[in-house]
Amino acid sequence: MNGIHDLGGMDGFRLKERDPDEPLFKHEWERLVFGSYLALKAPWSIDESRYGVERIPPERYLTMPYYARWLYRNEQLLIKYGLVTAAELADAEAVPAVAPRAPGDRDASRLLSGMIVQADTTGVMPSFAVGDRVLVKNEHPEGHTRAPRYVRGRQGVVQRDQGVHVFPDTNAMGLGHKPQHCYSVRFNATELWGERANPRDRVYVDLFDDYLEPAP
Amino acid sequence: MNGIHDLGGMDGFRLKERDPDEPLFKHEWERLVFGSYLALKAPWSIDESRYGVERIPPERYLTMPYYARWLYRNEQLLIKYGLVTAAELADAEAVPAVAPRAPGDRDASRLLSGMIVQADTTGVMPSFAVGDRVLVKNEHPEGHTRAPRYVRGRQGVVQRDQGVHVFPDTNAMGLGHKPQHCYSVRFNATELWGERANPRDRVYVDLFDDYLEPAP
Amino acid sequence: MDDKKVSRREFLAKTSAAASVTAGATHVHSHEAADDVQSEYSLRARALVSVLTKKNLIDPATLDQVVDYYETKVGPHIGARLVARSWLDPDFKDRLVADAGAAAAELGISGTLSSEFRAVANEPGVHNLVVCTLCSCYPWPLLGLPPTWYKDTAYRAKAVIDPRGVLREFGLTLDDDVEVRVWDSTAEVRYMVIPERPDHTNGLSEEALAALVTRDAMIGAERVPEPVQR
Amino acid sequence: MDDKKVSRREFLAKTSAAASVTAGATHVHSHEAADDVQSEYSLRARALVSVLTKKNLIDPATLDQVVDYYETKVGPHIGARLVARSWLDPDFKDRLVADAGAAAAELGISGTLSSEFRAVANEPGVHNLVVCTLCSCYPWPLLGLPPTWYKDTAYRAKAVIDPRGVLREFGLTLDDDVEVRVWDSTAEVRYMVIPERPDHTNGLSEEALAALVTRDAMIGAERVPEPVQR
Repeated sequence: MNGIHDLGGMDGFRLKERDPDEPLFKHEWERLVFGSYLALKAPWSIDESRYGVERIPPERYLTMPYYARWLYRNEQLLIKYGLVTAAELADAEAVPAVAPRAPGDRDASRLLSGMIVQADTTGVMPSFAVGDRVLVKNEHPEGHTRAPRYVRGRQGVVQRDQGVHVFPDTNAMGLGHKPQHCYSVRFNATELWGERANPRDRVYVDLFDDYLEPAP
Repeated sequence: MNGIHDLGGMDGFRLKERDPDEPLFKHEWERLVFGSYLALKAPWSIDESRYGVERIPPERYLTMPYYARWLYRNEQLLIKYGLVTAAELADAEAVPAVAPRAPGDRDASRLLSGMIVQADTTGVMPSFAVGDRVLVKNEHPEGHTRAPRYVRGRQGVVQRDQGVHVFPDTNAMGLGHKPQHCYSVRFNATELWGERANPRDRVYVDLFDDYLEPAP
Repeated sequence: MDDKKVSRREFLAKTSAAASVTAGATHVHSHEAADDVQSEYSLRARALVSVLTKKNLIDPATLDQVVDYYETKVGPHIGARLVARSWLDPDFKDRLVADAGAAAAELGISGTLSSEFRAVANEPGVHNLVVCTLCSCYPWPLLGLPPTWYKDTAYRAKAVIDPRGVLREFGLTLDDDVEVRVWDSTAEVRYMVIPERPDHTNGLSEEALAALVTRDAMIGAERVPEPVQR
Repeated sequence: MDDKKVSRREFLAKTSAAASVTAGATHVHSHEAADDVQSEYSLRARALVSVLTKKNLIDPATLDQVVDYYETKVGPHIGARLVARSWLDPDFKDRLVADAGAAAAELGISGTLSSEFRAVANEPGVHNLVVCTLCSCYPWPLLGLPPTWYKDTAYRAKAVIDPRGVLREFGLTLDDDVEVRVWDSTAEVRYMVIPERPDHTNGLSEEALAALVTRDAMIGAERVPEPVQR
C-alpha cells in the first residue's frame, strides 16, 4: 500500500535531536509493549506484523510515539487471530486466569527469529546477476510491499545478490512464501531525485526479484 | 517540496461522508478566517499562499481542519510580510486602532482575482503541441511545485494547450513570473498505477512547460 | 507460519473488521471534535480579525460582504443553470465544453475572468471526476465553495488511484467498460462535470431541469437523480 | 505582485524565521507530551499484558528477560568490538565486510542467524549512512535497539533525499566530492557502518579503541571522535 509509512523522500519533517544518553524505554508502558510482543509466540510473520503498523490511519501514525504504533498493531493482530477479544482488552480485570503451562523458550536472542521465516531455496533461480541494469516496476499494490515509492519506475544496477528470501508482498497477506532472490540495487541519487541530488551520491535499496525487470 | 499535501495516490485514508446539507462554515471562526483572508489586499500571490499551507508540519497538516490550515498560513504570511507581528496576534487587545481609511473594493467576486497574476504572454512559445508524447521530469524541488509526485517520471500525451500562465515554482518563491504554456496532459491510469488500475481509465493533469520533456 | 491460501479480498475484509472492533477502544483523540481545539482556533481567528481591523488592513464590512457573497450569491445553482441549458441547447453545450467561462458569461455569470474554466461532459461509456490532489482548487464562480469531502485528505488521496472505489463508496458502481476520466486541478484551470440528463425528464423546463442537478453530480461524485414521481 | 528577485536561500531563511516566531503561539497540541495520552497508552499496555498473561499467551518472566536482554546484554558495545577489531586486523575487516554475521560469530556474538548482516566501510572520499525508510529495521544483535531519532519520521524521510543536509544538522559537513552511500534497509538484510579510525589512536588496545566507537558513528550519523587528550 502507498501508506504514510513510506516516508523516503518526503519534505517538511524536522529531525529529532540525537541524545546519546536516552533510555531504551522512556515510559514503563513502552517496556511492556516491547517485552510482551517479543515474549509472545506470534502466529503471524514479521511481514504481517509490519503490515499491521502500515495500516494505522495516517493522521494517527504521524502523531503516535513509536511504541504506540506497536501497541496498536499488537492489539489489532491479536484480535484478528482470535487470541484476545476487544472486550477482553477493554475489561482485563474480568478475564479469568487459566492454570499456567510449562514455561516456554526464554532465550531472548532467539525470540525474534521465530517471526522470520527461512525460505525454502530449492530450485529458486535468480533473474538478475551482479552488474545487470534493472528497472523497478511501477506497481502500487493495495497490500504490503517493500518496494518504496521513491524507487518505482527508476533504474539502478544490481550490486549484490542477497540470496533467497520469503516474498513480503504475499507472505504479509497470507498468500504464500513465494521465495525469491533479493538484490542490493544501487541507484544514482540523481536518478531518484533529479537536480536536487549531488551527482556523486548513491542510494542502495534491497529489492526482490518480482519488483524488477531488465532496464530497457 | 515533497510535502504531505501531495496526497495523490496515497492509501489508508477514509473517505468522509457526503452531506448535501452541510453549512459552508461549521464554526464562526471558519467564517472569520475565510472572510478576513479574502477581504485582505494580500501582497503575496496565490502560489505563495498555497506554499504557505504546504509548509505546515506534516503531522499537524493531517489533523488540522481545513480552515485551520488557512488560519496557520494567514498568520505566517502576515508575519513574514511584516503586516502583523506574532506579539500583536498574541495580544490583540493591546494593539491600538488607526483611523479608518476610505473603504476598499467591495466587489466580492473580484477579490480573489487580485491574487492570480495575469501572465505577460509576449513572445512565450509552447514547447509542445497537442498530440505530443511527453515525459514528466523526475524533479524534486525543495520549494513549491505543482507537478504532483505521482506523475513524475511518467509519460502522457498533450491533450490541450491551456495557454500561458505564471510559473508557480518560481512565483511562489519570489523568483519571478517565468510565464509559460501549461498543458492538459492525459495519462493512462496503468502508466501511473500499474496493474492496480483499470486499463480504460485516464488521469488528466495540468502541467507546465518546464515540467515536461519529449518522451524518449 | 501458516501458508494456507486466503484470497486478498477475504483477508482485507477480516482485517478491517478487526480494526473496526477496536476503533473505539484504541482511538486516543479525535482532534477536530475536541472543544478545546475549536476554542483555540476561535481565539486565534478573533485575534487575527481584530488586529487586521485595527491596523486597517481589512474593512470588516468587506469581510461580511465576502462571506455573504459565498453564502448566498454563489453556489451550485449557477453550475446547475449551465448544465440545464446545455441539456436543452446542444450548441450551448459545445460552447460550454470549449470555454466554460465564456459560456457562463453569456448567461451573465461573472467572476470567471481570473481563471480558465472547463466543463467536461459525461456520456454513455464515459464518466468524469474532478479532484485537486495538491490543495482544494474548485470552480468557485460556478459551484461556490467546495464541500468538506472534496477538500478532505481521503478524497484527494484516492480519487486519482482508485476513482472507481471512491465512486462505489459514494454509491455509484460503474461497469468495468466505462472509461473513467479523472481531472486533477493542478494549475489555474478549473473543472466542472456536465452530468448526463436523467431519463423521464422530457418536457421539463430549464428551471425544473436545473433543480434536479446536484452539486456532487457536477464534481462527478454521483449521477443526477431521476425526478421524483408524483 | 512584486517581482523583485530574492534568492531561494534568503527566502527560505526568512520564512522559516517567521515560522519559528509563531511556533509557540500557533501550536495547538503536542501529543506525545500530553500526560493524558501517556496514561491512555499505559492503561492499554497494562490491559494487554494482563490479558496475555491470564490467557497464558505470554510468560511474564519471559517478558522481563527480553527487556533485560535488550537493556543490559545487547547494545552498541557489540558493534564497537567488531569495529575496533577491524581497525587492528585488516583480514577480519575483509570478513566483516563480506558477511558481518559470520564475522560476529567468530567473536562469539549470537543472534545473527535469522537475518543477514552487512558492514559497510567508510574510507577517505566515501561516507555511508544507514536508514529504514519504511519502518525501523536495524541490526539489533550488533547495535541493540535503535535510537529515537533513527526511528523518527523525519530521519526516515530525509536520509535518502538529503543525506548531506541530515549530516549537516547532525554536525558533520561533508565536502561535495565525498561520495555518500545511503543504505535503505528494505528487506531482511541489516546494515552497520565501519567508521574511519580517528587520528592519534596509535598504540591503543582493542578495548580502548572500542570505547571510542559511538552508536551513531556505526549508523553513519557522525565520525568517531578523536580520543580526549589528557
